[in-house]
Amino acid sequence: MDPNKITHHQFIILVMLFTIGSNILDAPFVITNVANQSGWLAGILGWGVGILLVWLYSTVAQQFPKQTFIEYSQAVLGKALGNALNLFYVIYYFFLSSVMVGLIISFLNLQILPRTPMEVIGISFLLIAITGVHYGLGVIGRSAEIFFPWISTFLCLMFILLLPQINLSHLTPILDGGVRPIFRAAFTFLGLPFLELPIFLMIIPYVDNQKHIKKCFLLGTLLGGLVLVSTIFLCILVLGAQLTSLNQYPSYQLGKEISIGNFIQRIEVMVAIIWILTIFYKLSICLFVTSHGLSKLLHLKEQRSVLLPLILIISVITRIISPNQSFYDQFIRYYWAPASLPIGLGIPLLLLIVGRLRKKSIAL
Amino acid sequence: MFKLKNKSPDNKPISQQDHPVYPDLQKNIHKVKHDLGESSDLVVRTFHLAGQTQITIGLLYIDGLIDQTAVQEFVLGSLMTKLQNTFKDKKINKQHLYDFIKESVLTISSVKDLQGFNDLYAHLLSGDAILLIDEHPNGMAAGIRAWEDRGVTETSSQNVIRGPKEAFSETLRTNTTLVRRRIKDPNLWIKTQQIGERTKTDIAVMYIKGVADENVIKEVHRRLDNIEIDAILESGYIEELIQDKTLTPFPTIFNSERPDSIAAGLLEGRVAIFVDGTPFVLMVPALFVQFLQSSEDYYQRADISTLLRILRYITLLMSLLVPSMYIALTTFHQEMIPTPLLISLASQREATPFPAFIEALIMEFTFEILREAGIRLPKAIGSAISIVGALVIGESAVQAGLISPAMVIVVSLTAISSFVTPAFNMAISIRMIRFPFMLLAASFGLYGIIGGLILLVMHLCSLSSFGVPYMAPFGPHVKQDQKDAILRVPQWKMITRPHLFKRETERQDQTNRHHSKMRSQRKGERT
Amino acid sequence: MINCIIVISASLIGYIEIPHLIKVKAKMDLIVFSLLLLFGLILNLLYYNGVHIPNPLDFIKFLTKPLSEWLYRLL
Amino acid sequence: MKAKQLVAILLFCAPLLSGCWDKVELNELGIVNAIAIDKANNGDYLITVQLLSPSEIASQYPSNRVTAITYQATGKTILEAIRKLSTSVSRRLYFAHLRIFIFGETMAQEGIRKSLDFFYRDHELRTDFYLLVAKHSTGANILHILTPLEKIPANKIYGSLKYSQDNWAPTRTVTIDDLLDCILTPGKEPVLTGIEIEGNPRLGKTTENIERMQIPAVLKLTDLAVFKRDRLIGWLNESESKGYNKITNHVAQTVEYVNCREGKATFEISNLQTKIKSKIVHNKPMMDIHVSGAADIDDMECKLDLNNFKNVYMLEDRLNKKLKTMLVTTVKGTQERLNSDIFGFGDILYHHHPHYWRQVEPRWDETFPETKVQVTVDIQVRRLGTIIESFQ
Repeated sequence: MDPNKITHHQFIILVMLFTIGSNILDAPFVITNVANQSGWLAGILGWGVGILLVWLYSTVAQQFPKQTFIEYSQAVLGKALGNALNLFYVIYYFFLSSVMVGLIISFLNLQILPRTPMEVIGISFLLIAITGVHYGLGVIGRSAEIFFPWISTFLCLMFILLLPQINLSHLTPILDGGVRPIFRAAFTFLGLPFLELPIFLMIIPYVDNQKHIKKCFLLGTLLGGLVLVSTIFLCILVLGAQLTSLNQYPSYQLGKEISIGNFIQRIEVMVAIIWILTIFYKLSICLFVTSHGLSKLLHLKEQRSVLLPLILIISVITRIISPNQSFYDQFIRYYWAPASLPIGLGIPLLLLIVGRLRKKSIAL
Repeated sequence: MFKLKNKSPDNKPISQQDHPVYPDLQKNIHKVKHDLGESSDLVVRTFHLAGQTQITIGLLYIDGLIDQTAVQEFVLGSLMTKLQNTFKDKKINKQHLYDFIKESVLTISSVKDLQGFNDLYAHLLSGDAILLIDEHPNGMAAGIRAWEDRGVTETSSQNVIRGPKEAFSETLRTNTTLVRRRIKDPNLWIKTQQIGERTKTDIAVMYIKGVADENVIKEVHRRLDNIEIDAILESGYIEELIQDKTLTPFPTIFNSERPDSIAAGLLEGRVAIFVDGTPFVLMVPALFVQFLQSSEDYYQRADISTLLRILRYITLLMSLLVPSMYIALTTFHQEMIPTPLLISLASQREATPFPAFIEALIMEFTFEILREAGIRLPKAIGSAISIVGALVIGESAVQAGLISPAMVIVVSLTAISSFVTPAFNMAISIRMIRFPFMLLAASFGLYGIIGGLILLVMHLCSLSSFGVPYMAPFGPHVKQDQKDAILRVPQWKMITRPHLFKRETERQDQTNRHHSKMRSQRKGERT
Repeated sequence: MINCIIVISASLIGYIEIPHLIKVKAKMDLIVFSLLLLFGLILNLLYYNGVHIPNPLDFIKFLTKPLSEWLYRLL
Repeated sequence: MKAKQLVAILLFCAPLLSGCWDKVELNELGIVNAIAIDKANNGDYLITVQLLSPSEIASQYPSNRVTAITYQATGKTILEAIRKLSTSVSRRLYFAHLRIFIFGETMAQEGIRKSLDFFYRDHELRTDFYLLVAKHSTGANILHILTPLEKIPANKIYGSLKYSQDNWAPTRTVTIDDLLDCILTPGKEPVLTGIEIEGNPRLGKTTENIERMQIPAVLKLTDLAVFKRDRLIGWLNESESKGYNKITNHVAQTVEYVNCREGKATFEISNLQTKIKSKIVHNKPMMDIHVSGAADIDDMECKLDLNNFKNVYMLEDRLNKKLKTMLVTTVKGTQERLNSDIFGFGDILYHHHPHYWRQVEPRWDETFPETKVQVTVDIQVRRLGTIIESFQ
């Protein structure tokens, strides 16, 4: 049995967790910073475009079923160009994994474990994720399936418990600053989860039911986007745009706001647990694709041989790329989306067009 | 997949090569006596066939393993007295005589030819009587096994309030009978083999042909055939030798001493492995959910069973996490504790000398000692231990200021909830891994706990039992099987067998369900 | 101290993987593994001994600056 | 191979587990229950913290030792002062259970914004504590008063603040979120509830305060302190405070009386709902305040035949008129005396007429006093109590 095989049910959950993971922490802050109380509109816009993008990715994937991105980009674009793109692809997700580790470090260090050394948090988190990758995608998928009911219950519970704190006047006036901030915020939001989603081009071949792949991919993104947009929405409704953009982790601040009677309160650490879980799955997927891509690219016999050295490299790269929080924030806000464009739009489009042309020429 | 026991070829007193039975009776008897080291329970009786002094017959058996009256009546009686007139003045051909005795004289249901000395020893030591005729190169084994056994008694470890009370005993045949009595289906097949170089323990594999997955059956036989070990004394030996993954604290093979739960498993398509000499029967494939189910769940009403199952899952989590949560909350996340509670916890801690983690460790350790002592001690002292325990970990330790009262509550809560799990082997694994969780909580707080939980769940997901994922039907999610995992839906809704090891999935005729439905509808009309 | 920990963990990683890789006779794997391990080791040693390592994100920033500026002007 | 791997992972973990950097045992914590910030004479911050003594509070055998202790320190910045406290406190100060936060009056007059940053930035502080201003006093003095009913003085304030907002209405619970929201939002100014010492403050600091039946010093919640930006500029009186809470829709229940012939009739008002709408008339903002609710007669001193529904209408009418006057004077008083937009009229304008707001925002200080306010009160008398006619 292939340890990497996953069911389409698990695939939906993984797509969803990947979409939510990490972005639920930084997206509300980044978006309301640009678009103020109309941030939710930007969220919906970004979500819509994101779904179109996912439609593009799944069309590319369906063109070459049973082949990973690394394999068919070589087949379509030729060995040299294909390999160059593949290298870019792997490096991109390598950096994404480092960013994830950096995010979990700064979040935990800021909110929960202020005196624990960053290295210890980072390496322990990486070790857990590496264990998952070592077990294989199948185990990651199955465990995600087990955690999924918990995550969704906690999320729903959080949303429901926050309802009494809602203040509708935080939403008005709509479109106060015109539409430009909304487009800008939507573009940033696009980069936060949606342009990263071609990562699943490496995973789709391992899904058992190839027929429904498009539906599943879209459904996963739809659900994940829904959670993100509703979190942004709630942040604005409960905290107001002012406080949302003041807080570094507004969605965590949301957890602090929960107070029903004198009984259900002080549960923000429970909220943190959801974030940790979703970031964990995002990191595992990134690490899986990085190591799997690398081993496919270099024709290695075993994927695991690159895993342990990766811990060493990522743990230090994480420290290098985020010297301080504001550098990281600025990068995420202004450069991440443009930097993701080649992966998220350029390469899939190229593959789609060249692939179509090739197929036609073969048919002729 | 699993490791084979290396057998050592030397220091084997009985020669490996099989030797055919000698034609000379004395030589045979001598060899048997020599090989068994003149063991005192070997009974050798030589006698002449009914008045024919020229024909000597040797009877060998192990005292205590056979039915004495049967030997006297059906073997000795038949051969020595009943044949008085049959052979008068006849020249007797030895081969003819052998066949005659076998076919017409011995009034015993099971008589077998011996293939050689190894076969002879196998029969002799299993409790058959061996008949050897002088100057004939073969012998026969008469099956008149009988030994003292405990008989069918009440269950001792898996008690129920409602449901059959009988339990398996130590005799293989009794055990298979108990199941056979419940499933009167010609498709219930039993395959027997002997494992154990020395013990030659009978192992029976039981399954319902057509319901159990052929691959699983094949796999069970393959793994059993691969076992090479000198002794099988309990089904635990087999369990360890055939499980999928060796490095895991979790049981991947189910065991039960209840015939009804084994029968239910067989009907679901599982394969049971009976081992002679133990009342614990193994069953594969075993899933995680199975260890949290009791056979009583199916005898009580569905809603009650569902609630009880949910309770079991909660207590499972509690026995795993309560001490570590206590440590995490009191030493890392004090902001999560409501102020009045925090004040009272803090005032309790003012006088305690140890950090919360050490305190918890001491208490949990003390509890494990008490539990183990309670099992091992003679029943008469057991109650004394519980009194001492209650005093030690309750009153006195608090009075002496060694531990805080809240910790007593935590420990007792953990202890009680760990006893709710129906399967002992699952409960003990959970109890074991709560110590690493306490360590994680003491180092990282809730982050450590959640990290540990992720690792634990991933480990559980990586397990499989005879090719079936251990965490099914949760991961992978099997929609149809949710009916009997956390929930236990009413019987008339349980239409299919578990999907993961199915052949023939239909469990009930659809009409049955319609019938129930109609009945309930009619009931609805009436009210 | 910190150097000691880095070297020990790197050699530990080597100790776990190398015998296995030799056993399965994966030559390419061994090469890639050693290179990555060496790279990681050097990177760690440099970083924790206070050597300034250029931030790769600065490079990415530099590359995407024209694109992002154009885009944000457009939007 | 598997075993080796496990050993390796364990070895990896061993150094990680050796330290528990964030671990704090409960008996190492100094639980801060209340904090007060004042200006010291030389312009530094003077921080007063009130620590709980858990063993005294939870003890089943009460001694006559106090249940809370206050410590003071000064510093150039808030954090400096807090850290300086460690020289006098033997435990790690723990702020997650902070209940009450008091500004001294002089401190509040000079501006509170600068001192707030630490309390919102630090992760340990939660957002559920209430902020108050000491009236005619310093915050430190307030924290020094011992309270008889509650073992923890700050809990007394916390409790009466909550109870009073729910049932009487001149006070207001303000959390740091609310305060920051008011400070940051243009066209919305903050208010905080005041607290003062009634009686003899000197005796109030001694245990005598909890030994007598009639206590020498009482902590009393008073009226609302009005801020402009982040500076205290004045106080509302009791009626204005009640009016303010009604306008901002923060009253669940309150009590109001009207005169009738030779006595008074008291109503318990519930379900108060206030809606504020903004209009622009002749390029001038106009606020339309609509109050609705239900009232029950709870106390009737005058001879009035309540069987006659006309009399009930008459009382209802008087009640509405009285409330209307109250609200109008509140707004007028604020506009003329204090000129601080505590009602958030500017914010309402921004939500309803963003373009207009942008025009007036720079000169809102001049526009606000001239803002016309129209008040309509529509409270209906529902229940008359268990007796209909009074026995007067």
